[in-house]
Amino acid sequence: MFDRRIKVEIVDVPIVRERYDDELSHQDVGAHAWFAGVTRRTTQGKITSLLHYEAHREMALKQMEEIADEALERFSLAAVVLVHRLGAVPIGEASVLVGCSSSHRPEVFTALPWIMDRLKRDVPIWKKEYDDQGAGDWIHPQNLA
Amino acid sequence: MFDRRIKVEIVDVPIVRERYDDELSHQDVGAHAWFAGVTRRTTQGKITSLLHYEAHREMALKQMEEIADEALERFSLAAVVLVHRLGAVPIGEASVLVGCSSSHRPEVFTALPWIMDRLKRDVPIWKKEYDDQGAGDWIHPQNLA
Amino acid sequence: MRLVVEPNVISRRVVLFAGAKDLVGAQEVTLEFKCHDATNKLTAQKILSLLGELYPSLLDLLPSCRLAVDCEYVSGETLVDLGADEIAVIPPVSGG
Amino acid sequence: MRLVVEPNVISRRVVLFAGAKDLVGAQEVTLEFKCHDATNKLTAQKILSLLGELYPSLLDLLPSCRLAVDCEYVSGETLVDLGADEIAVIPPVSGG
Repeated sequence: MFDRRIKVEIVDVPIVRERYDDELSHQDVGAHAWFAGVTRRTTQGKITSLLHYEAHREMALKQMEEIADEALERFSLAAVVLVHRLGAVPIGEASVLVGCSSSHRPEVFTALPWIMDRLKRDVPIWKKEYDDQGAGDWIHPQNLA
Repeated sequence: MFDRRIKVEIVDVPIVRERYDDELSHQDVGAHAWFAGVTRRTTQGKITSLLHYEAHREMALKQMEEIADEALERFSLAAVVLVHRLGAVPIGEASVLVGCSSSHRPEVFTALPWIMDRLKRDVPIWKKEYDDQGAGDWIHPQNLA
Repeated sequence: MRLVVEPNVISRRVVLFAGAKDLVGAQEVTLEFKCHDATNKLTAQKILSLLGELYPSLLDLLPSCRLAVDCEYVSGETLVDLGADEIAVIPPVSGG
Repeated sequence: MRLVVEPNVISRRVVLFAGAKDLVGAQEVTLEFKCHDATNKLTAQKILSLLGELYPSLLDLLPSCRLAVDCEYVSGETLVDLGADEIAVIPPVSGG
């Protein structure tokens, strides 16, 4: 029903969501959904002052494209937007943006968390968490499949 | 953890999402999610040329506020935005916008569909669907609880 | 001497929306209720069925309509105070 | 005459990321593999354990790392062609 439409980007500047709005539009689309993951001040009571993201950039882009393509197919989406920011991401700013559109809302509601779960499992991007003393720790979750 | 922050509106003009972005921001928030329901060209093979929305405006606002308040509580959200447009909504434009934010993403992913389900069940707003011949039909779904 | 209790007749404005409004051809209708006591109350269900008697065009739609009193839904068994500010017929909604 | 088969020694660059990079103190390391046949292939698991022998600081992190060959993950049993363009150690990711 829809042409394949994905937009996958890795950026080194703040993510401006308005830039991607048109990507989701299509005359047979009835539902748009967006998710943005933003740096927050506290994680399990610890104060975060900054997150810093690094990636295997080429592989991350390839993995993000595979995820977007699979989501498009699996959830009959019209379009998928997947953007990740690298470098320093201050509190309140977005490190990741996911958008998708479909004919009906159940598909986009299922697609958003699926895309985020896959991104967090497979895309070679890492964050270093800096606390208020300026000490930085790589986050390497050990409990994932 | 968060102050009660809801923004509920019924508007008679196009919904401009950027106007509501700041409503979701909070330094302890890690997840923003948005849903927009837009007029699409086809419903079950039938061509739609226009949707026209009417409301019991005072009661609709009151119901929307109750839904936003309950979502805030139920899903530990930091903020909820709920906006519905009335009058003619052409193809590709949004009739409804839902936004919410929370510390973590599972809450916003659960809240979005819950808010939409409640809105579609209880908020006294009705759409008239105009086909390509200009004939209009009130939509009164009979299979809801 | 025989005491004849005349039923108390109350006029009550009821507001209609969407399909219900179109079927009746008016946003508001006025119902006259005969109340046999001074409570001025009727169940929501009774109000809806009186509407159906007066406006048979509504008969198909009414079973799926809810009544709202002063902007809150009431169940069929709720006793509605006919002195409320607003009584509204809410057909199945289709916002979103 | 006695035929002595000298093992074929191959140098191979391996790229490290995030915590693995910091633990070794370098983005790249060069491993020397002795291959006893001409296939120039080793399992991903073998490559990871050779890394652990050379860089004991990696021993805690390696069991949760995956190997990627030319930007695709490979399982532990996969035979990796040591002539691939890139072999990368991918510690558990934390994007999003």
